[in-house]
Amino acid sequence: MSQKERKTPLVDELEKGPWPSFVKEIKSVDNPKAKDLLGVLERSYQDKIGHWKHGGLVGVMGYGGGVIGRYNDLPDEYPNVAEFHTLRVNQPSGWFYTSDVLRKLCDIWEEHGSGITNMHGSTGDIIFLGCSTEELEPTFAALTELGFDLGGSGSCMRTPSCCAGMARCEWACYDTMGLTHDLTMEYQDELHRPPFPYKFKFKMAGCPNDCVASVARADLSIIGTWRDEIQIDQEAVREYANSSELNVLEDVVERCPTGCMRYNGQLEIDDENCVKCMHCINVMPKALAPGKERGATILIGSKAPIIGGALLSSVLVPFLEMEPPYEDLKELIEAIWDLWAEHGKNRERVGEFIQRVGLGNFCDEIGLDVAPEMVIQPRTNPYIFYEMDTADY
Amino acid sequence: MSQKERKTPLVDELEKGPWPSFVKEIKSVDNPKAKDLLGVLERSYQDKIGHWKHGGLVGVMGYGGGVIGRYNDLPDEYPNVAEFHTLRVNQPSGWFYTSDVLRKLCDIWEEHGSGITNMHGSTGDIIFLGCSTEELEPTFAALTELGFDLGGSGSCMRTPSCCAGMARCEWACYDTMGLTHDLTMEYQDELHRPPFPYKFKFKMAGCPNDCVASVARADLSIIGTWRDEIQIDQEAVREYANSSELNVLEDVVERCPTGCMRYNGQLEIDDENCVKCMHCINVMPKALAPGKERGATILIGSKAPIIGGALLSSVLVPFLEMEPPYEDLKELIEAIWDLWAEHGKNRERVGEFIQRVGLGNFCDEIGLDVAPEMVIQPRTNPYIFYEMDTADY
Amino acid sequence: MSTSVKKRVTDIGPPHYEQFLPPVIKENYGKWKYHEVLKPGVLVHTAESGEKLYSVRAATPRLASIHSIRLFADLADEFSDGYLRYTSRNNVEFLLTDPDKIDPLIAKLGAEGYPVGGVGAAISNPVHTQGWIHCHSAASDASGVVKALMDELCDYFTGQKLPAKLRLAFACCLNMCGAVHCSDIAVLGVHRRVPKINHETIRTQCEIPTTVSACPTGAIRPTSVNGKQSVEVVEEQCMFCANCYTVCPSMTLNDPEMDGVSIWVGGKVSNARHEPMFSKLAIPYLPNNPPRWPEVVDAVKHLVEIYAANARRYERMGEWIERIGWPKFFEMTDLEFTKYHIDDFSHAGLSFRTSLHFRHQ
Amino acid sequence: MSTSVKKRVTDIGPPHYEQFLPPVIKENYGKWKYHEVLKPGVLVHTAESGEKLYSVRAATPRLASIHSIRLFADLADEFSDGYLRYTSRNNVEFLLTDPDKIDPLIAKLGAEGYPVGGVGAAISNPVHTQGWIHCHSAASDASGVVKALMDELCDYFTGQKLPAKLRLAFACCLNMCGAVHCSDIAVLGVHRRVPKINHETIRTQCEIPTTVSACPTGAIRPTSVNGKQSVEVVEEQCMFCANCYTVCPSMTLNDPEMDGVSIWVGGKVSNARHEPMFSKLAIPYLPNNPPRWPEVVDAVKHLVEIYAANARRYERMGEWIERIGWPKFFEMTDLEFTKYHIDDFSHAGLSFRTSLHFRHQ
Ligand code: SRM
Ligand code: SRM
Ligand code: SRM
Ligand code: SRM
Ligand code: SF4
Ligand code: SF4
Ligand code: SF4
Ligand code: SF4
Ligand code: SF4
Ligand code: SF4
Ligand code: SF4
Ligand code: SF4
Repeated sequence: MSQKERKTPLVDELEKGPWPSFVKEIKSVDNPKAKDLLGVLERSYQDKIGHWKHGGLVGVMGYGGGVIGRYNDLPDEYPNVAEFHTLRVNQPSGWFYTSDVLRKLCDIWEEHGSGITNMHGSTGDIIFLGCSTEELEPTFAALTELGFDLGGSGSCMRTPSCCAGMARCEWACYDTMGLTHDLTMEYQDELHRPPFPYKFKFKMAGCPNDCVASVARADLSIIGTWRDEIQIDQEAVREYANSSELNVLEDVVERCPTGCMRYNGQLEIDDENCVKCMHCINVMPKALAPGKERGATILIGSKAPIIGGALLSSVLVPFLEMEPPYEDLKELIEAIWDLWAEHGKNRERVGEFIQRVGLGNFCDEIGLDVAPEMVIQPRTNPYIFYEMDTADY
Repeated sequence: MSQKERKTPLVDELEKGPWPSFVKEIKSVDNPKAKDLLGVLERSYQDKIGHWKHGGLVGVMGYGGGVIGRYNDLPDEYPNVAEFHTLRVNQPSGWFYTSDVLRKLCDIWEEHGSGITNMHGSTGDIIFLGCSTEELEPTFAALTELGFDLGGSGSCMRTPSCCAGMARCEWACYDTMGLTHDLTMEYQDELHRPPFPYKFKFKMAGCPNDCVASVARADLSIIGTWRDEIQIDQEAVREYANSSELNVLEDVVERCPTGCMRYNGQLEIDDENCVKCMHCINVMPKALAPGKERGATILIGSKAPIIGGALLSSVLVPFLEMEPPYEDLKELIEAIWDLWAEHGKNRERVGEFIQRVGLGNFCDEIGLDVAPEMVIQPRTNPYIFYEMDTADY
Repeated sequence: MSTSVKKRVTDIGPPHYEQFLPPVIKENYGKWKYHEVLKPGVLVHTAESGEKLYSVRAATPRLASIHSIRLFADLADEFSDGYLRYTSRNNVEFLLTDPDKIDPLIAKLGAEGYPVGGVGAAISNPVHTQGWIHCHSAASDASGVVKALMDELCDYFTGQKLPAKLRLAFACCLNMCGAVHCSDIAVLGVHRRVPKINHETIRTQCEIPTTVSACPTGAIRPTSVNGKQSVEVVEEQCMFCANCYTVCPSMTLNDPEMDGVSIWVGGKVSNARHEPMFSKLAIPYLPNNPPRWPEVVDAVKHLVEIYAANARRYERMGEWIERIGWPKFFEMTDLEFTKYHIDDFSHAGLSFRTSLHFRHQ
Repeated sequence: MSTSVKKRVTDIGPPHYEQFLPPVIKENYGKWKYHEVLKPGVLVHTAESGEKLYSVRAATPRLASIHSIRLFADLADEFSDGYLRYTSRNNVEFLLTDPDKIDPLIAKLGAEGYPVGGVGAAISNPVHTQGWIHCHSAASDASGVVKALMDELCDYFTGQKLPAKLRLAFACCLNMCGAVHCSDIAVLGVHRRVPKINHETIRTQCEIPTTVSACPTGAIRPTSVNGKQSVEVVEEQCMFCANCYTVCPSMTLNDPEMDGVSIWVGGKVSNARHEPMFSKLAIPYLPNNPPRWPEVVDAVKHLVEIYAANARRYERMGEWIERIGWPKFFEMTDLEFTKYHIDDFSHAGLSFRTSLHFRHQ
């Protein structure tokens, strides 16, 4: 039955409408896996329930990650998706491609899998959606031959990702793509063979606009910033002021969160009080630019809600210069990993680990000085663990 | 030895200086208790340690509160303070006195105790500091004859206290002294005989300036407010504007936390966005006044840090009219007490109780509608206890 | 299998991005001066050298087949010398040097069903997850809900201006793959029934102690069923979070009638003006109604429209709500404020209002 | 005992305040129109009727003897028709109707050692607790520290202007009697040694289970000592909070060398401009150095002076620090930022900075 043309009236409904249709995408592939996938989905739309399940561990030889095993719970009805694993293929930094390489990826996936992908997964990988167990190795071999490799899953370092940064953005305070590639290459082992209590994600954003949502979903968020004065082209400011699209007082000065700007023909910024929020630069890109003393703020610990509620990353290093070979950063990363790998509980993300042991103790252990920038405010509760050797300064 | 004149060089040091000296106060009483008290304090200044201890329960007949038992741990050296209990005497609302009644209180305390007081304790009581067990009843009898009674301690309702309110302040949005006296009289039993899992404090402030720090240290904080427009006398505003002491733009308009004011010769307030912070009224008392639709916000749950960290009271009823006989308020109080008395754990303040059972459930149980004013923001974590009968609206 | 005879290589990592960069980027890498939005979906970046790069952004359904990827490759060859990229929100961007090719490209993309837009003060492509397409714990479909939503909101992608960027996200369970917890509007799949325990498979599939300790409320207790080790769930303590299911596939939560979605608003991740914020609960539950989830689509559209009509320029959803206050938000949107909106998890008390600073309605 | 033969009365409550109100208040109760500050420590309230009430506020040491109370009674008779009140911060206020009596009253109060002031943008009387005068768990003295402090800060009470009100508080242990946790500057007695257990008295004085469960960190374990029921404390887990001592007097914490005080800043309770705020840790520890606690006095004075010199008009301590940021505060005050300043109790994570919104120093 699985091979004959099924009726899929419910999902067909989603071929209509102005937004690109994933149903059309699935139907565009002439492939029994894709057909069964559509059938299963129709079934889910009828049943209002998913039809996938976990199963035995699957993967490619020598790797502990990169493949998510998935099985259908109605294998008799949908035999072509009985095994329907995903391969996480490590994207090139910044998601840049040539038509050539994309076609070759398609060729591989047409030959070995469902022909269906996610461009891209939420972590950043190219997702090859729907591979049988048997085809895992051959797909992997074809990928490596093309120069691609798998990304992370499980308790691995996860595939780092980044904004386009210097490749296409005037605000990048460091080379996000360069760093992403560098770290990905440096930590291939951690990416492929689970060394940690749980997953560990990196995301690199070139400036505080954070176009990869790094602060919300990376165990280590590396976000570009500057610490000197915003660069101002006063002539260009006046052009904005004279144009009809912007009211410099209302749209810029009054929207500054610290109120540290003044304008009357000349724009003055009290840079000491500027919190590098980017707003003024965002709305007057021709006139303003981040300062010249550039680097990044390193934040740690964001994650989804499971188990204690979602976390945002919080400041670990207020300012770090970001030049290859990124020695300070790598030293920091490795100190964090060492500590967390040794003392973290199973399935305890680094952010949760810090909350358990205390950020102050964590810093002590990794040899990092504490700084007031790490907190919104000092503690309000009087429950201080005084240490006797240090408390009596 | 206790009776001979002791040398107290350390505490004597605190007789000097411009600030009124508690040492002088103690010395001003010609009384063996006071002399021993000074001796004990000198000893503490030498030892850098207190010399008081808990002891058996003491009190006046039929009361479970109002007396704090205290014993000296060097009774042989300081026999006159071997028993040195405090009586918490319920102050008149607003701490108003006549010279006459103060003298009579002094006479009682001269006869029965140390002659040393706190005017007043942090909860609001007149504190008679230093009573022997034997003198407790006689002191109590003398007090009641003068028309005074004890305040609370232990797991009782505690002595309610309030700001001067309508007696001396133009901003009182309800009669704080009237309500304080009313509740104190209504709940004499709860004040004197511990009915609760732990203490329960009331503090009444007439307006959001909160001159009794109610939001920080009352299980029920009743704080006056209004919900219509701030009353403006434009002529008086202009007088302020023309005076040298105030810059209406800088000192008023720009300090409004919501930015809801405008001034150019005429003061405009967007009252819908005013958060009743009082600032503008505070700085221009001749020109502005709270609106006419007055009442109070009821907040619940503040307390000191023990055990989970300090709490501030939080909004329970955004707005309640406050007219005698305060039926709605009393109904609310009694519903809260009933629930907490039944389900609160030993030594669990009502604020902690609410955090344990959930504010939503708490409101359900006391029959109060939930309101968005209760929270700064709705929940951010997805851990919702859906109830099956109500969740599918 | 042609590759099987070759030496097996591992740990080569991804290809270096440099080989995929168009010359204009290579030459001006790190030397961009400013950008402008030429029209919906079209950016031009000007380098210090004066050179210009035109980016044309089109929506994709993220779930992409080799068919459409090959189509994009063809379009790239025709219009952008073979160069293109994807964005962090799953749009495709063609990287042009010839401005004359912009309009023809847009026309072709339109003809193929890929609208151009998502730049600036717009709704961009929603971040989303697997749903019933691939994940076992999904309480709702992902691609389907997103498609239904965007069919209605497409104008906000292609042109219609909003006060600021509006970021939508969908996640199909509380694991929340994606930055759902910090979105202007997030749709989140929710379970509302206690897990059903498969006492047969549990001993082989799961570690009992791990399963017990996975429950944030302590609702799971070890027990024995028919003499075999298993667990039980104290119903009143369960908040349907699926933590147990995450570690133990024998504790399924999926339920056709009870599953559905919740709606969250006012999150953001950028530092622009306001600090990053979590999304807050707006609607505790809406049912799964495939294929078009009308209740969900209506609710989200309603929120977008009220925001669009009332927020000031540059004000993200959460900034707008913060300015007007949550009581006003509930009033304006006609949403019911329920006890579910009041946090009752670990740090609940910190969300209580400990001041009189609110607007009386 | 003369009263012992009379019928014993109970539950009569406090006397009604009305009998203590001066006529001008009775007549204008609830009908005040505005107030002015005439000079330091002197307020005039004008009623709708035009009548005026003059309040002269003087400091008291709170620990008051019958001697000084009688003195105040005499002064009230002489200057304010016998009417006076105390404030919520333990000042005394004489309630005058005749403005000509203000200066003579101030002179007499001054002569007796009771400075007039504390009104408006000033330091008022510090809220404080019992200390070594009366409480068993005090880690420091209360009256002594306050006296030493105010001798140095008296000018800020009697006249010298500050940007805004500055509220001082002192509490002698973590029970924090008083609104210490929401003060502009708070001095808090702290213990820094684990409790010493009296294994002899513990069985009679304390309930072991209550004692064990009183510990927020779970540092207390039931044990038996010499065959008798008692408890032990896991040293590394103890944070010296004295919760155990609160419920069990056999677990003393007082220690001559280790006890001392910590200093907290930036709290407030009024809703004026900013919402109420907790005080935050500024200095983790300063030693007990009676009788004048020079380290504490210097530290507080230093904080007051830096605040006075730098805050804007109407800006409370906490508002000022919020505007300049904590990093700047630590820089300006030359205080060391240590790991103790970083919260590590239950809700610690919520005090971490989850944005780039800070000023680079
Ligand atoms: C494929 C992907 C969703 C997507 O459609 O894009 C995904 C899919 C799954 N995630 Fe995820 N996560 C994906 C990105 C994320 C993200 C977002 C991110 O990385 O930026 C998050 C939130 C950030 C974070 O890490 O906390 C995320 C938080 C989770 C969690 C909760 C982790 C936590 O500590 O709270 C789980 C649960 C777990 O680890 O067991 C999870 C678990 C899963 C599993 C492996 C659940 C399972 O056991 O089946 C899902 C496999 C689905 C499937 O059918 O293939 N996934 N997951 C994303 C990975 C694609 C890629 O490699 O590019
Ligand atoms: C006398 C007074 C301090 C003062 O010098 O003013 C005081 C003194 C004591 N307080 Fe208090 N508290 C006093 C107001 C407060 C306040 C402030 C207030 O009421 O506005 C608080 C903070 C607000 C609150 O209620 O949380 C306060 C929070 C505590 C606590 C912590 C309670 C908590 O839930 O965190 C304890 C511990 C306890 O209850 O066992 C406590 C316990 C004590 C004990 C009874 C400790 C003891 O067992 O010996 C103290 C007796 C001292 C003595 O030597 O007489 N005292 N106590 C205050 C009462 C005077 C009065 O009746 O007017
Ligand atoms: C292409 C992309 C980066 C990438 O490497 O893929 C990108 C590119 C740009 N972003 Fe972004 N942002 C991109 C995702 C993001 C994200 C992440 C996300 O949405 O998950 C954010 C954080 C969103 C949030 O706060 O929730 C983001 C927050 C911003 C902001 C801050 C907006 C704000 O007011 O909050 C700006 C500044 C602006 O728009 O004025 C910005 C500005 C820009 C600029 C103008 C930077 C530049 O000069 O090139 C780029 C074009 C803007 C545009 O699309 O309107 N970008 N940008 C991402 C496009 C996603 C998409 O397809 O829609
Ligand atoms: C007498 C007293 C009430 C009582 O019934 O005892 C009182 C009386 C007045 N207060 Fe107060 N406040 C009194 C304690 C408080 C407290 C409680 C406390 O300090 O523990 C607060 C909260 C302090 C805090 O936020 O930490 C308080 C915060 C205010 C404010 C808000 C100040 C601010 O900017 O934050 C005002 C408005 C103002 O001063 O402009 C105010 C204004 C006033 C006015 C002007 C009200 C009026 O029109 O009569 C009174 C004289 C002001 C003055 O002293 O400068 N009162 N006032 C208290 C005097 C205490 C003392 O002896 O110093
Ligand atoms: S994060 Fe900053 S540098 Fe990176 S693309 Fe966005 S705006 Fe540009
Ligand atoms: S970057 Fe932000 S904080 Fe800095 S001046 Fe511009 S708007 Fe103000
Ligand atoms: S709280 Fe308000 S009403 Fe009461 S005394 Fe203070 S300013 Fe007046
Ligand atoms: S009371 Fe406060 S919020 Fe209201 S207008 Fe005055 S300053 Fe603004
Ligand atoms: S959000 Fe949940 S259901 Fe959806 S892909 Fe992630 S783990 Fe699976
Ligand atoms: S769904 Fe969550 S709360 Fe319910 S039993 Fe499982 S882990 Fe516990
Ligand atoms: S703060 Fe502590 S030591 Fe001081 S009076 Fe209160 S309970 Fe006693
Ligand atoms: S002092 Fe506090 S932390 Fe230490 S044992 Fe006692 S209760 Fe526990």
